[in-house]
Amino acid sequence: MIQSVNPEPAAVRRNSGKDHELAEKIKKEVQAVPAIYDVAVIKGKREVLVAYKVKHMQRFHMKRIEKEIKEKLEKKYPKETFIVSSDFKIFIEVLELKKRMKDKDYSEKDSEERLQKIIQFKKELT
Amino acid sequence: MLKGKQSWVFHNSPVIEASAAAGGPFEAKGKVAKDFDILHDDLWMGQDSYEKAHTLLLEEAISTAVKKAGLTRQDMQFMLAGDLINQITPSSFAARTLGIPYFGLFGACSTSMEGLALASFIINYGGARKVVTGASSHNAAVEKQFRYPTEYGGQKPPTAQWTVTGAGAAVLTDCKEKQGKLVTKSATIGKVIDMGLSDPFNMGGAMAPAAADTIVAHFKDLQVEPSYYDLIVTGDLGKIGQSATVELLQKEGLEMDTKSFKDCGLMIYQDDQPVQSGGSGAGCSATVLYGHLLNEMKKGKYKRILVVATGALLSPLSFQQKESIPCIAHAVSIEVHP
Amino acid sequence: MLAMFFWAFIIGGLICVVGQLMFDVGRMTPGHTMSTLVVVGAILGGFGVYEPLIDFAGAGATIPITSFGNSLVNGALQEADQHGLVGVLTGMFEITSSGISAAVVFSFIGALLFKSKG
Amino acid sequence: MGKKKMTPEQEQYKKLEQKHELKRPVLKNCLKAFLVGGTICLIGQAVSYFYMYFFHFTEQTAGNPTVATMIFFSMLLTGFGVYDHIGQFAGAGSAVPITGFGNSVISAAIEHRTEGFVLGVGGNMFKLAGSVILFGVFSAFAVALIKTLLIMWGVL
Repeated sequence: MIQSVNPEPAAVRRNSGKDHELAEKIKKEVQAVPAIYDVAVIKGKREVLVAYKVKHMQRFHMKRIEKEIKEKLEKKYPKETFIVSSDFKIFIEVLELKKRMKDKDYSEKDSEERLQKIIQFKKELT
Repeated sequence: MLKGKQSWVFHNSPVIEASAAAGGPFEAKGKVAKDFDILHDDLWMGQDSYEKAHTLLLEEAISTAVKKAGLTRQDMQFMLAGDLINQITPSSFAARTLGIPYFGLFGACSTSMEGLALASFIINYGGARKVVTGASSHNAAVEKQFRYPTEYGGQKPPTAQWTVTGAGAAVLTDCKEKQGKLVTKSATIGKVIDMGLSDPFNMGGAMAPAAADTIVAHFKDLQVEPSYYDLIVTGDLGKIGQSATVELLQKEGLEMDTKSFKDCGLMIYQDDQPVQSGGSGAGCSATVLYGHLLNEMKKGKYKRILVVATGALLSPLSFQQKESIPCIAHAVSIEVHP
Repeated sequence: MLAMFFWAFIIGGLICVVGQLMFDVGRMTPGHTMSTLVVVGAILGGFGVYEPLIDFAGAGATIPITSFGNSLVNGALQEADQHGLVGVLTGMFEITSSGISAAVVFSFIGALLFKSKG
Repeated sequence: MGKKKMTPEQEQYKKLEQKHELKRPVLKNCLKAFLVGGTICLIGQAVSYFYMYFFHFTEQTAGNPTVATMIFFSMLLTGFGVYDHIGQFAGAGSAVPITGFGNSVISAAIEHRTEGFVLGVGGNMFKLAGSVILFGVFSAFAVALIKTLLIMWGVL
C-alpha cells in the first residue's frame, strides 16, 4: 500500500466486454492528468467509481483536481454517472472489492452491493 | 533596642535552643539532605491532600525542634509561623493541632526571618520565656495556587525557581546559660520594594533590590563591615537574584566575597536537579538555616552569620491584574555566644 | 503514504515552532499562546486555506490546536450553508465536539484513576 | 507585560537585572519543539491510518477518532506523571498539539480532585483550557458570521 499499486480496472458485470473497455478507457483518461499517480476504476451497473491518489505536492489542490476530473469525465461520457474520490479510504475499499471480485463465488450481486456501499460512504463523508 | 533606622539589637541574646527541618522526596536527593531531621519519600506524606501534607510538615518540624530542646509543647508560650498558602491555613491548622498560642505571619518566603526576628524580640524583652517559630512550604500545594497544576506540561523558563517542600522550626528561650550556644544578636526589618518587575517566573530578579536594600540598611544601622560575618546568606534569590544583588551591593560600596555570600536557594539542591534557577518558597530559607546552617555553626564552621530571607509579596490575582511584584527582605544575625 | 508521514511531521513540527517562538520571543504564557493559535486557525479556516493544509499534511495540520479553530469555523459555515445565519451558532460544535467531549470524558476518568504525582 | 510607567530608578534596575537574566535557549527550544511536535503529529498520522484500515473511517472522518485517541494517550501520560516532563523538554512541541489541550484539562482535573468531584474536578477542569475554548468559539463565530454575511450579500 505504501508504493503505488496501479490496479487493473474492473467491472461488476464480469462478462460485459463493453464495461471493461469503458473502465479501461476511463482509467487511461484519468491517468493522463499529471497530478495523479494511482488510479482504480470500477464500472458498476449504473455508476462508475473512480478512485485515485494525488501526487503529494499537488494535495493542496485536491478539491480542485477532483472537480476537474469529474467535469472532464462527465463531458466525455455524458451517459455515465461518475463517483470520483481521492480519499485514501475509498481507494482501500476499491482494492478490497477488486480482491473479492477475483473470487469466482463472489456473485455480481454481491459486488454491486458492496460498490453501492462504497458510493454511499463517499457521499456521507462530504 | 532600636538601632539606626530599622534594626533591633538583642542585648539579652535570645538562645536558639534547638531547631529542626522536615522535607520531601525532592529535598532528600538534595545537597543538604543529611541535615534534615525528617525526610518523606512521598509528596502526599500519607495525607489525602497536599495541603494536609503541608500542615504535617510544619507540625513535625515544630514537634521535633521542641523535643530536641528537651521541652514539651505545653512549655511553649508562643508559636510564630507562616507559609504561602491562602490565609496561611497550613500554619494555622498546625497551630490548632499543637495547641500553642499562635501568631500567624505572612512575609512570603521571608516569613522565616520575620518569625525569628519577632521571636527574638519577644524573648529579649521578656514577653515570653520559650517561643517556637517556623516557616514551611509544599511544592505541589504552592504550585497549585500560584502556577499551573503540577501535571501540566508547561515549560518553565531557566529563570524559574523550584518551590521547596519543607518546614523548618526553631525554639528560642531566655536561657541564662549562653556559653557556646547559638544566639540571635540583631535583626533588620526590610521595607517593601518594587522595582517594577512582573514576571512570576523570575522571582529572584524581582527580589534582589529588596535583599540589597535590607543588607545595606543592616550594615548602616549596626555600623559594622560585611567582614564581621563569616557568612551572609540570602533566602531564595537563585542564580539571577544573587548575581544581581552582588552588583547592586557593589554600587553601594559593599564588596561581597563569593565564599561568604551564599543563597539558600542555591545550597539546597544538587546542580543536576531540574530546578532551573534554584529553590524558593518559605520552606527554603527555613530548612537550610534551621537544618544545615545551624548544624554547621554548631560544628564551628561559622561563628557569625547574617541570614537575609527574601519574599515576593505577590498573589496569583495581583499577577493576573498585571501588577508588578513587591518584595521584602528581613535579616537576622546569629552568633555563637562566646 | 510515506510522503504523508513526512509532511505530517514537518508541518506539525513547524506549527509547534511558531508556538515556541511565541513562548520564548513573544514572552506569552501558554494560555495566551494557545488562545492566539486557535484564533489564527479560525481565521485561516475562514479564508479556506486550512483545509488544503489538512489535505497536504494530514495529522500535521489536524493535531495542532489551530485545527480546533478551523473545525469550529467549518462546522459553523456548513450549518450556515443549510440554515442561514442561525446555523453559525448551532453548527459551531458540529465537527469539534469529539475533541471536547474526549477531553471531558477522559479527564473525569483520569481524575477517578490517578492521583497527582506532584 | 507591564506597560505601566516605570520610574527612572526602576528602568535602571530593569537594565541591570536583564544582564543577569539567564537567556532562554530559543534555537534549542525551537528544535526540541519541532522534533517532539512533529513526532506527536506523526503518531497522530499513524493513528488515523489505523482508523482508515481497520475501521469505517475516511481521510476526512478519521480526524475525530484520532483526536479522541490522542487525548486518551494524553490522559495516560498525564496520569502517570510523564507529560509534565515531556512538556519541560519540548515546550510548545507538546503544548500546541491537541494532546497539550487534553493535558491542560486532565491535569487540572487530577489536581483538584482533593476538592471533590463537583467543586474541584468539575469546577476547575477548564481553568486552563477554558480560554482556548472561549477564543476558539468566539473567533469562529465572528469569522463564520462575517463570511456568511458576505456570501449572503453576494460579495463572495
